[in-house]
Amino acid sequence: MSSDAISLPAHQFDSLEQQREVASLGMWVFLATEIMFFGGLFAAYTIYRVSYPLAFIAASRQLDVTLGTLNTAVLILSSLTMALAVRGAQQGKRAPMLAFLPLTMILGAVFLGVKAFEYHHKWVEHLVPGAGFLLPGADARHAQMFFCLYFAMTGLHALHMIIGLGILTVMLAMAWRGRFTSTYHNPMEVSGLYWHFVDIVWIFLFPLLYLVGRHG
Amino acid sequence: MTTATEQAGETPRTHYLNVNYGIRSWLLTTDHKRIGILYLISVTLFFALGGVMAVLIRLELATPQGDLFQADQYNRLFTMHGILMIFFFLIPSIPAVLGNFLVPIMIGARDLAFPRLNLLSWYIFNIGGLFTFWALLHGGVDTGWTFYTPYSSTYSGTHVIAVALGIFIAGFSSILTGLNFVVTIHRMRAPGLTWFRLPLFIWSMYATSLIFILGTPVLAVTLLLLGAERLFHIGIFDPAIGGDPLLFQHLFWFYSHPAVYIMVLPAMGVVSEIIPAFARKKIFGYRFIAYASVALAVLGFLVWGHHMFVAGQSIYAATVFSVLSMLVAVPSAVKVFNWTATLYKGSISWETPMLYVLGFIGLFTMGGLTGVMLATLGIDLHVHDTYFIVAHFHYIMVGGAIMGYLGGLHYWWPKITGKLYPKVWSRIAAVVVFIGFNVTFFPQFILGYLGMPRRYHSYPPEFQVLNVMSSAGATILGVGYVIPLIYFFWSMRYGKDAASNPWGAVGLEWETTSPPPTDNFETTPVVTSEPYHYTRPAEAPGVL
Amino acid sequence: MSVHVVPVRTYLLVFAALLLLTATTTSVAFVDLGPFNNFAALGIAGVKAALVVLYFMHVRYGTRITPLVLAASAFWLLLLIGLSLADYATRGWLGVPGK
Amino acid sequence: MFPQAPLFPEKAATIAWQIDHLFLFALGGSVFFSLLIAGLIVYLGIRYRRRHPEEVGEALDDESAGARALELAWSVIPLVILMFMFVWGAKVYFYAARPPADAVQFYVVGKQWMWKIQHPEGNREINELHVPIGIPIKLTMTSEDVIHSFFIPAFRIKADVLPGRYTTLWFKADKVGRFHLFCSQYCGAEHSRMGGWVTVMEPHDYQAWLAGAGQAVLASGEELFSAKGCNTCHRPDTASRGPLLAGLFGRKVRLTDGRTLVADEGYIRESIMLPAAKVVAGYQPIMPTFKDQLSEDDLIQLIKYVKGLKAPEAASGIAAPAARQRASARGGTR
Ligand code: HEA
Ligand code: HEA
Ligand code: HEC
Ligand code: CUA
Ligand SMILES: [Cu+2]
Repeated sequence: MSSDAISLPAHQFDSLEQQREVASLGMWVFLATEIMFFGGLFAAYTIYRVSYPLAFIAASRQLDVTLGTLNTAVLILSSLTMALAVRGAQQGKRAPMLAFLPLTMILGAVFLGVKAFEYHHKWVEHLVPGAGFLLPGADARHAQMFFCLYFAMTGLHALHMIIGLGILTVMLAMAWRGRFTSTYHNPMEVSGLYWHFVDIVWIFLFPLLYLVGRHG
Repeated sequence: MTTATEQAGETPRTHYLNVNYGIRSWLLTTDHKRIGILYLISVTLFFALGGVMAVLIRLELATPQGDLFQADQYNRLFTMHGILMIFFFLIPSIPAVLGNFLVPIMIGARDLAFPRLNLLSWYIFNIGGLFTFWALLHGGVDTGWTFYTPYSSTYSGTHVIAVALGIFIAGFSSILTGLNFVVTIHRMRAPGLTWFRLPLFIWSMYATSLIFILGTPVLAVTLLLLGAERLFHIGIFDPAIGGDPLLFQHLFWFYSHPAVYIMVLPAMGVVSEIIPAFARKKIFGYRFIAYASVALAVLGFLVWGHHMFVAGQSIYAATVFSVLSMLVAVPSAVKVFNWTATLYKGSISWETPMLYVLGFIGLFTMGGLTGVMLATLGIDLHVHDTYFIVAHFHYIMVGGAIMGYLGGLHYWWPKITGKLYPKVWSRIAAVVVFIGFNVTFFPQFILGYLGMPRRYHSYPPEFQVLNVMSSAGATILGVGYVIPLIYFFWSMRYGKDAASNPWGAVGLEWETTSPPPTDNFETTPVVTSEPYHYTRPAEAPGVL
Repeated sequence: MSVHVVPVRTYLLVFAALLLLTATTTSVAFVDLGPFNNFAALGIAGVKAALVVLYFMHVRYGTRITPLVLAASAFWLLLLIGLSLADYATRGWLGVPGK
Repeated sequence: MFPQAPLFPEKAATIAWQIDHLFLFALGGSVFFSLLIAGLIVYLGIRYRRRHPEEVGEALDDESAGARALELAWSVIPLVILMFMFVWGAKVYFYAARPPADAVQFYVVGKQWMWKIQHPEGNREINELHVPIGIPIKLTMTSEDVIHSFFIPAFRIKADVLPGRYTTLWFKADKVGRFHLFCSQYCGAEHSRMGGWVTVMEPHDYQAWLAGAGQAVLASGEELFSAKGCNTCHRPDTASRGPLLAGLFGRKVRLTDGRTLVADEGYIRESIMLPAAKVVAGYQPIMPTFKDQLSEDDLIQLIKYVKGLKAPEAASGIAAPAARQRASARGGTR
């Protein structure tokens, strides 16, 4: 399609400006639903953590802080590159997008790789809840609860990352074809919001899952 | 009456229904009005399905022995009845049908903010429905619509996962609809249409959307966890690893209590439109009604624990939830009183929509007041999980919300289809529904206080008389619902053409033609006055 | 209102701050602060989230409605957690099982 | 023809009239407001019926002081009534939640789809509950599978019965007769048949019933305590590896994680089933779980036994034997 076709607002809007605001508000409202979606899990986590503090400490110690910290850094870096890609889009420059979008995706993939490695480890160490669960020491039953939550929370987070990678692939294709201009780049903005949100979820998951009772 | 006077002699005007034809033009439409009609078809089918199950339930309960169905068949019946009626009929009914049609028109916009997303919502809704329907054909599900664990996670042998998935998927359609409405209402109002010039229907849609957005995701994740627990035989509600079945209830009701306001707020919005239209005067206490909608949406999130008063929740938490439930009755009371006050010194015509709306006020009041009884801790001790609850919520949902929905359909039908339905029949139907409803559900209050538990396939013989009454009433009620179905269909073909403003009502939707053009208005309207501006007779075109 | 292009320098500063905070939160976790460990962990996470929201997600430069959406969802999340905790925290106060 | 068709339930317990009063008050209020609204609608609808098609209603000024006062009135008056209802309802509810100290302890186990009941005297019955009149009775209840709910309409009370936890219900019957017992929480296929009868008897009839009914005898708690090896650790000598259980019930216990709680049935149950969940301060979590070795019935016997162990030196607080001193690490000894 030619580029002037896209620089007209869609028929329900009066202006591109309105269209842009609508897109961004739409994404923010969607993120509000996402907060509540993860919120159910955070609530469950809080309740069980308060109920079984010792088991949670014992179980949390089984996680690998180094990998967790590394992954946090990777994800933060990917947020930076994403922000820079969006910045390119805002200026209507193709080159930064073509550089930073793939970079962001690679970092996302690294994160998922590390996560997969951790999952594998948990499997080998018999820390996956179920019949094979084996945690030496106290209160193995409630420790399973921790791991149920761990897998549910990080699993859903990973799913969001995978969806994010899909979205970024589309963005990359659009950027490649020069679809974005300094007046029209809503899809990039909105995808950026989504990616940063996924980052924020991790920012909370990391201390809650990895850093419980490391001291003492 | 108002026939084609306006269009006399001209070539047929193009409007959204006749711009193009063919199944593709409907299935791929992004026009909010057509999508509204698509939803109308979907939810009507689900209502009929749920209604048939209700009839079977009442048939079984006409005798105490439990001789028509096996116990497990009966359990599937009421479960599927509840699930279909709540998630696939009542929740989407007014928002997705009337809301879709009216929100853009009432705010003077050409369409919703995200038209394609809107179409997607409809598809998502039907995919969710198909999952549920599949499960229904393969034996259904028998957990009760509330899916309490550990029965649902471990003990039930039915298709819990498929149905949970169906509801999960349909939930996204709610979320997306809510998102669309919020963004549209915030960003696409016509020039001059300030927040306090919005019709109250828009306020109630806005409040409903808030609940869609903030509540539905919690249900989604809860159902996901339930499905996972069933699949992997271990999960966070599992008592074997210290999981608490009550946590499931907390999470479930965190959504499902606010969801009852999803069901009633839109109906309240309809009432707030219809009363001024048929009393031909400005609504009394506009701001209070508007604020009350938002207050209900917010307070509605604080009371979920009143479903768990005898569930093993701490009594202190129960006390907090009880007092908060009492508070939620205040905005409802404010609305009821303001509607009633609006009638004072009005010019009231007893048209069909008005009949439904007056029925709504009365039945909602009864349902709501019995809700207050339930919120009273001491009373709930006795009536929890009895037919008193069944009567309470049918009073609000069937007597209230469905009356509101039917009133709205009758009110906007000329706008939606451009056709008029027969007045006499529609009035008869409204009266039959009202009578049938009360005969069906009033005896259930008595049964409940007598102690008949709900979800009972068989019951002690001394409860039979009241149950037979209830079953007889359900038959009347069923007839009352079938009559509109017939004459609505009839009117689409044989009904007289409706004028732009058949009721002489005020509101942007009555300023455009019936049915409206695809872009809703020839030119973007500019709003200069308060809503329900009925004072000067000149403004109400005397088309009646 | 036109698009606000944030200077690269700002992004880099925010990024550095985020890394620093990550390092802080991890190391603080190994020091015993009693109950303050939890506050520190959540507090730092909150600050990090705020940085991302304000700068990477441009809330600082955007319309008024965005913070409102955020505040509303945070508030609702607290309602969910707070009111359900109200149950768990007070179970057993009476000393009668199940009340 | 039809058997008798009552419109109001029988009353057979002291709390029933309290709940009925509350209910009738609420009912009166509801009827009043329903009639008020319905009456107003009908009256106004007729009084202000549209006379001719062009007629328009008279807009009222809803910003005026009078209108404001009206809005205030119809918010505040319901609020006052609601708060009154709340307080009254809460009082009844708290009354129902607190069993009197002298209540006789019965145990109830629900399972799909029957109720198993144990009398303090050791008698057992299924789907039947025989109780003496005029004596407060406390039911401690649990479930072997899903959630059930123990509901006696004539007593106006119910409580859910949960797997893995105890819940409580108490009543004082005040009328002799046979009354329905229902399971009111949906629990699967035969939910509607999971019920039976509560028989309220004069005390001497009850005694006769107790003596007469040939009940299956359970392994006693004391036997289980040694059969399951509890006494190898919980013993009053230096070989003791666990805390002494005498006098435990109702006492404050401090846990390794710093929390303190009161030892009730739920706690003792958890200590046996999931010992590592709450470890007594000063002890190692070495107690094995008995999760898969004890039936709910056994468990109840054991708990009854542990509850019955009275502290030997309860009043004086004289220095205890070695094990006792270790146990004093747990704070809050009484
Ligand atoms: C549309 C649906 C809808 C609506 C709007 C409501 C509204 C209310 N509901 Fe209801 N409710 C349900 C649907 C609904 N409910 C369903 C489906 C269930 C059962 C779920 C299940 O278990 O399957 C249920 C169950 C339920 C329970 C749990 C009972 C139990 O299981 O033990 C409780 C307890 O507090 C309750 C309370 C209330 C209250 C206080 C209101 C209030 O919002 C009502 C407020 C309205 C009024 C008060 C009337 C108007 C006011 C006046 C005319 C003024 C005069 C008023 C006074 C002086 C007070 N409801
Ligand atoms: C919106 C919600 C809604 C609606 C509209 C209804 C409508 C009705 N409901 Fe139901 N009901 C629930 C929501 C609803 N219900 C819920 C949530 C439960 C709890 C479930 C649970 O416990 O899990 C419940 C439970 C419930 C029970 C209790 C079951 C039990 O606990 O054992 C009963 C019993 O009488 C009942 C009866 C009825 C009746 C007679 C109607 C009538 O109003 C229905 C009238 C409609 C018709 C008669 C159909 C009309 C016919 C057509 C539209 C044409 C059809 C025809 C063709 C085949 C072409 N319902
Ligand atoms: C291997 C030794 C051992 C055996 C066998 C054992 N216990 Fe224990 N028990 C302990 C220890 C150690 C503790 C304290 C630590 C804790 O709370 O887990 C304890 C704690 C308890 C408590 C909580 C006491 C308190 O003061 O709060 C109860 C009740 C209890 N046990 C009952 C039993 C019963 C009943 C059995 C038999 C069915 C049993 N125990 C078998 C070692 C044992
Ligand atoms: Cu047991 Cu219902
Ligand atoms: Cu509710």
